[in-house]
Amino acid sequence: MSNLTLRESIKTGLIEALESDTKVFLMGEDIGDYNGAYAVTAGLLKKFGPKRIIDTPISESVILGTGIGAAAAGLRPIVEIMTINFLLLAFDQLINHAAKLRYMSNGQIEVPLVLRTVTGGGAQLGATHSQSFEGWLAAVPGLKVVCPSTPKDALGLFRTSMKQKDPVVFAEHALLYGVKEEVPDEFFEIPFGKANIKRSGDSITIISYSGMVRTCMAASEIISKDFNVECEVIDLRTLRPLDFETIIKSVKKTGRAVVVEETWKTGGFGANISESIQLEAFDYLDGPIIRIASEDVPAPYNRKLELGTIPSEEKIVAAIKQNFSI
Amino acid sequence: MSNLTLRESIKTGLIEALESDTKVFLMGEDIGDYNGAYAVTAGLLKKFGPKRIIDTPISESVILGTGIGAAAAGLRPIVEIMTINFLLLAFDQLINHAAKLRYMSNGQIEVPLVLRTVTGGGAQLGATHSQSFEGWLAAVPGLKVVCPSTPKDALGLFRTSMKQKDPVVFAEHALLYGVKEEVPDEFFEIPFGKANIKRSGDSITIISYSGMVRTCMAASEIISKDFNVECEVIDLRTLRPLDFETIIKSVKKTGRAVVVEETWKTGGFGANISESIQLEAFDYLDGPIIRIASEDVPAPYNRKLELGTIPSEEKIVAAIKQNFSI
Amino acid sequence: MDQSKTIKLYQDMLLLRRFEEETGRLYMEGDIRGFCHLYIGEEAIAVGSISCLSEKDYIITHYRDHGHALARGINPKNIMSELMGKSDGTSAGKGGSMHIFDVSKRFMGGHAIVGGQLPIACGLGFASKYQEENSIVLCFLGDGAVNEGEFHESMNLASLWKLPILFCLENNLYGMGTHVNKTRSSGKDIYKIADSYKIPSMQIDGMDVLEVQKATQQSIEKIRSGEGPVFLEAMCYRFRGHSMADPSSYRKSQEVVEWQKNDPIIKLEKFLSNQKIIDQQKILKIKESVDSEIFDCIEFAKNSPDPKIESLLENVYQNE
Amino acid sequence: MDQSKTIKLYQDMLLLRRFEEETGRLYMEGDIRGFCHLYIGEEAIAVGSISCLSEKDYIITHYRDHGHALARGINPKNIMSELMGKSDGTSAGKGGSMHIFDVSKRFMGGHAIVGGQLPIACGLGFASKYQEENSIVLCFLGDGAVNEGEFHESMNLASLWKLPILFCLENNLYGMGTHVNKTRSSGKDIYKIADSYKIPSMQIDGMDVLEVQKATQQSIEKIRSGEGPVFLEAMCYRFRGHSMADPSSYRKSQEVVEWQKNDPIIKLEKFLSNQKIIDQQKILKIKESVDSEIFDCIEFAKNSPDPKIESLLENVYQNE
Ligand SMILES: Cc1ncc(C[n+]2csc(CCOP(=O)(O)OP(=O)(O)O)c2C)c(N)n1
Ligand SMILES: Cc1ncc(C[n+]2csc(CCOP(=O)(O)OP(=O)(O)O)c2C)c(N)n1
Ligand SMILES: [Mg+2]
Ligand SMILES: [Mg+2]
Repeated sequence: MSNLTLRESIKTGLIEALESDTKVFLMGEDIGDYNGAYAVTAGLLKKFGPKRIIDTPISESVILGTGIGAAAAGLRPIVEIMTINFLLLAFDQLINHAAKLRYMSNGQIEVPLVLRTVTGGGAQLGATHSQSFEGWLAAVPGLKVVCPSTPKDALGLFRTSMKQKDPVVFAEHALLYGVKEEVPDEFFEIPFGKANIKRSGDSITIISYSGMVRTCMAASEIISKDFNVECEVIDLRTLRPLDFETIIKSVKKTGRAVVVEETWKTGGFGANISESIQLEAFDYLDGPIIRIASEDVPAPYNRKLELGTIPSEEKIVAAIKQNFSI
Repeated sequence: MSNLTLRESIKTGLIEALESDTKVFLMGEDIGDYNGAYAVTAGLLKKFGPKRIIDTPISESVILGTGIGAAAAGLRPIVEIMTINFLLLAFDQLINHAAKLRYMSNGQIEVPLVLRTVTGGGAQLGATHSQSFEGWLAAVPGLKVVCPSTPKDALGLFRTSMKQKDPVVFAEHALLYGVKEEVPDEFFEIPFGKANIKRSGDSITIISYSGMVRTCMAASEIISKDFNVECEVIDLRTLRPLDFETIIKSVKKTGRAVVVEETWKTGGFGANISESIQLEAFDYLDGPIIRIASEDVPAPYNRKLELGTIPSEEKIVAAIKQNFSI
Repeated sequence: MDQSKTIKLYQDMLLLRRFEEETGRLYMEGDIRGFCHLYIGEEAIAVGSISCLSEKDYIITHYRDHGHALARGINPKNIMSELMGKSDGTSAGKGGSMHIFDVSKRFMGGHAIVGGQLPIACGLGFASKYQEENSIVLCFLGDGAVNEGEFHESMNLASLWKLPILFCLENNLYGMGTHVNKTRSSGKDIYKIADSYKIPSMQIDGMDVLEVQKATQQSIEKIRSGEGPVFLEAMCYRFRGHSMADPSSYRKSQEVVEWQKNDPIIKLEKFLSNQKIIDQQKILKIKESVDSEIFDCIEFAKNSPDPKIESLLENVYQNE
Repeated sequence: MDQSKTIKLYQDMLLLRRFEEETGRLYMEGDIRGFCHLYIGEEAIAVGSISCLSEKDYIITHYRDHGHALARGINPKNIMSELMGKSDGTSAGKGGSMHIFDVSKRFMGGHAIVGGQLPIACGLGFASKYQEENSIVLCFLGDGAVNEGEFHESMNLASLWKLPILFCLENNLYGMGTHVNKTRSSGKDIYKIADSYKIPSMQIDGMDVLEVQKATQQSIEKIRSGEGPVFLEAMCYRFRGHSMADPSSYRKSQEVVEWQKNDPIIKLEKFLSNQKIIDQQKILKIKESVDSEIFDCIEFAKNSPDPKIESLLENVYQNE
């Protein structure tokens, strides 16, 4: 066991991938000389040299496109787009190309690409730098979407990402990089489409992923202490494939479901989960499924305003109290 | 009354806007010399001249950005992005800029821009040319999203779009351009956020928008004829603002809801509607809300395969039959 | 110059021409649908340039891709089947006219988003260089694509990293209905833009297959020597509309007629007979054989079954 | 040259410098948060160029925007309040350091997506031309932004449509930690790229406020005469890290020291005293007055209330 931050565990995964296969290379803005905008790739240029760790111009489309082409030609690129906000500039390459090449070529082309990027808000970076688009990407056939919430999960899921023959969006939450956890030294993997029951409970199912999992856990502790009610907290880990089985099993047990995500409430991917739950477990539900997400506003800079937009443990507790009469 | 195609009614709106305010201009790829990829702007260059009807290079980002800047400086641009598939190339300008400038400047900047684009599939154009992203855009605070389903609605909603002081995405379904309808010659408008009850009924509420409205109407006729069950069909007209009131009123009456949309099923905007319905009308529901959308695959070219992916009246009838035991 | 190779160029151009004439006809008859962009008039470019490639070289192109696919030697039967959406199509009917692929021939598509193929071309070139394969990438693009941001990013990267890419610009003067003078700040001679990326470039007559072939050969030599990309601008003209849906009202028929005088196939035919490389009889024979190949291929495609409906769910992801 | 105007340039540069030195300190103390990019070392560019504008001219820039905002004469109290997220901020705390706006001064932001301001600049220029306002747009960008597709699209359009835009490239040799030689295929002298768009361009010493001013004046004359955009490349250097979070490990401190010898403020100070335009005493007085203005403005910002929590829901859409 080693006590690693999420930053370190991902780096561990990167080093492992680079060491095990010379077809693997890293490419992105400021991942080399600068050591990475979030310092995940610190030292890798020195360790692996400029053939494998490649600083690029600020050109998101061609960065991603180069990854796609290289993957199609048999390499194993790990492409970093500094944050998911900038990924909008490469949506054409990701959605019109990476996601479709296998299908349009009827299986002739594979794009085994891992796209690492940073998602989420909460760091007072303002409206252009605080968004979460992974839900949209999880709606695109051809893409897989991974959103780890802990260092151990990140490493296990990263290993699985590197085994895919399809483009994987690996979205790391900016506020989780410093979070620590014991990570086994022995090799392990975490499969896609297997949610993690972070906390078991019989009363309420809380479904979440990425940065919000911590908030949900904290809310569950408060609910347990204050109301003697036990929430089951499910960390989805991957949005696509989605482990709907685990969700539905839990909801059939608890009869009450809460979906929590960080993006804007309107049109959030979580709505898709709520909708599926009501379809599959309609007769098991004691009341409507509730959903907690960010206010429908661009992210403000001011700390209080920003906190006012993002789901907090207090808001989760309040919503649960209000809706489930506990 | 005039019998107009959707193509003609939108053109009527464009001409009106151009005639009533010299601040209005049209800009886009092939809208002039070529007469518009879908012939909506045919003849306008000749009528209004090159100052007002502006052919651009194939540069989606700067086309949209120029519209944003011009709007911020007081003009009333109508920007055409040939199809919503290409709009991905301008997502940065649309989402990181147009949608946020008012907020980030605390109301100092306004972006009264109408972005016309073409959405939807069904014309055998293959995976890169058959997508529907208006649901994503309806999730972005700062944008308004309009999806007309008939010639009359298109004109009325276009007029309202031109009055907005916010960026409006006006998404026209490619397969509707030739559809005809009587359109009043007297001036009328259709407000945003007011859904249209296309057909009233007491048994089942069907909620849809854009190209799928026709399909839902046809399905309702079959259901009426074959099963003597009356569906209420609601055409949302605008996705943002969303007329949730009309939806919920209808569902409370019928107790059964079906949401139909053309985009991929996973993560579709319709899920958001289902989710809100179950939240607000939980106790009125006789069974789960069902949702019908396209298969989770890139659009195939072959006609049969493509039809196999898109909701059809048969599929709607079958899903209703199966779920509501009619 | 090997005479039989020159005859082959003629044969190939004819194949492209006749294939597409029939494609146009089949489109009008409803056998082919969706967007369909004919390459008629531009055959010298695909045939001339692709004739210089080795098997390990990559090709990537835009939606006007029938010509490139045929010139690469992809079986016309499979291409025609794809146009008709049949199970024997290159993508078993899933791709369509704009999305032709044959990875066994390193033909990496058929890309329908203007400019979208350029970043991917960089990746193919990158892989070749990374693996020291010495493959080059022949990347076609149109004059309209030059104005996309992806063009700029790709040119800079290709040059910066000395990627083995031959950019072949097919400047047919129009992007859909908009003349290049209305879209390029620097006018219609586009090749000069390559200077600003420090990419060597040349403008050539894209209606002359021998000139295209020669320029391509020279370019490829340079690229294989490891000096990075080269940019060729082939001046040309499409004789037909932008797509089958285009009435071509934006250009004068006089202009079309003028350009048709430069028909690349007639030009080579004249050259071949003037040089006494082939006689009229041989020409007739070639035409007949091409015709019969095309008719076989239409027959084949028409008889090819529709793909199974279940196939619509296949090949979204790797089979697991 | 009017001496008092030259003194004003000195004063303004000093204001920018001292404002940002305090900004850096306040960031370390936690009063300012998020991403915060200091302009220290580059003052001559903003001050020199903006001094040439008239009131009706537009400015649009990137996230390293405090300097441009101050040079435009936006009240430092409101800027500082914005950095602290307060209700007296230019956006009442909603924008933050990277998103400064003051439309009353035609200061159109503060844009934090690299290159994102360029298409919008085209729109501002378009509006000016369309309405025959004769306003010009001064658009700042960094060397890193040149590699974005949006740069290319914007340059082409600005030139094609002869938009009244002065592109002012602040080439400080780095985009974050990556040296321009690693990102530009044509090397560090970027202005030459303007040729390929037929935009007149010039490279100038961005550490010399008088040179910047002169070049800007000339450029603006040209633009106002209706000839279209001009491109200025101001060579410069940021003395601090990319943002407050940057340890600057990618560059040698020797390099920083060398460039600091060119400090634009010291240079002008020397010029002013050599030319006997001002003496040491006057300099001291200016420094004191700037200092006291800065301290007032910090005081003001600290005392400015937080915005009301309800305001987070306001200004998403027009009030209806
Ligand atoms: C990003 C994008 N924008 C617009 C279109 C629509 N479109 C298809 S082809 C075309 C013209 C392209 O012109 P050019 O690059 O010169 O190629 P050509 O058709 O002349 O061979 C346009 C605008 C598209 N497919 N993709
Ligand atoms: C589209 C986009 N990509 C990446 C970033 C992250 N980023 C912020 S500043 C910067 C460097 C920009 O360098 P340059 O244009 O030279 O300006 P400078 O910071 O040197 O003033 C980068 C990569 C961003 N904000 N936007
Ligand atoms: Mg062309
Ligand atoms: Mg820089």
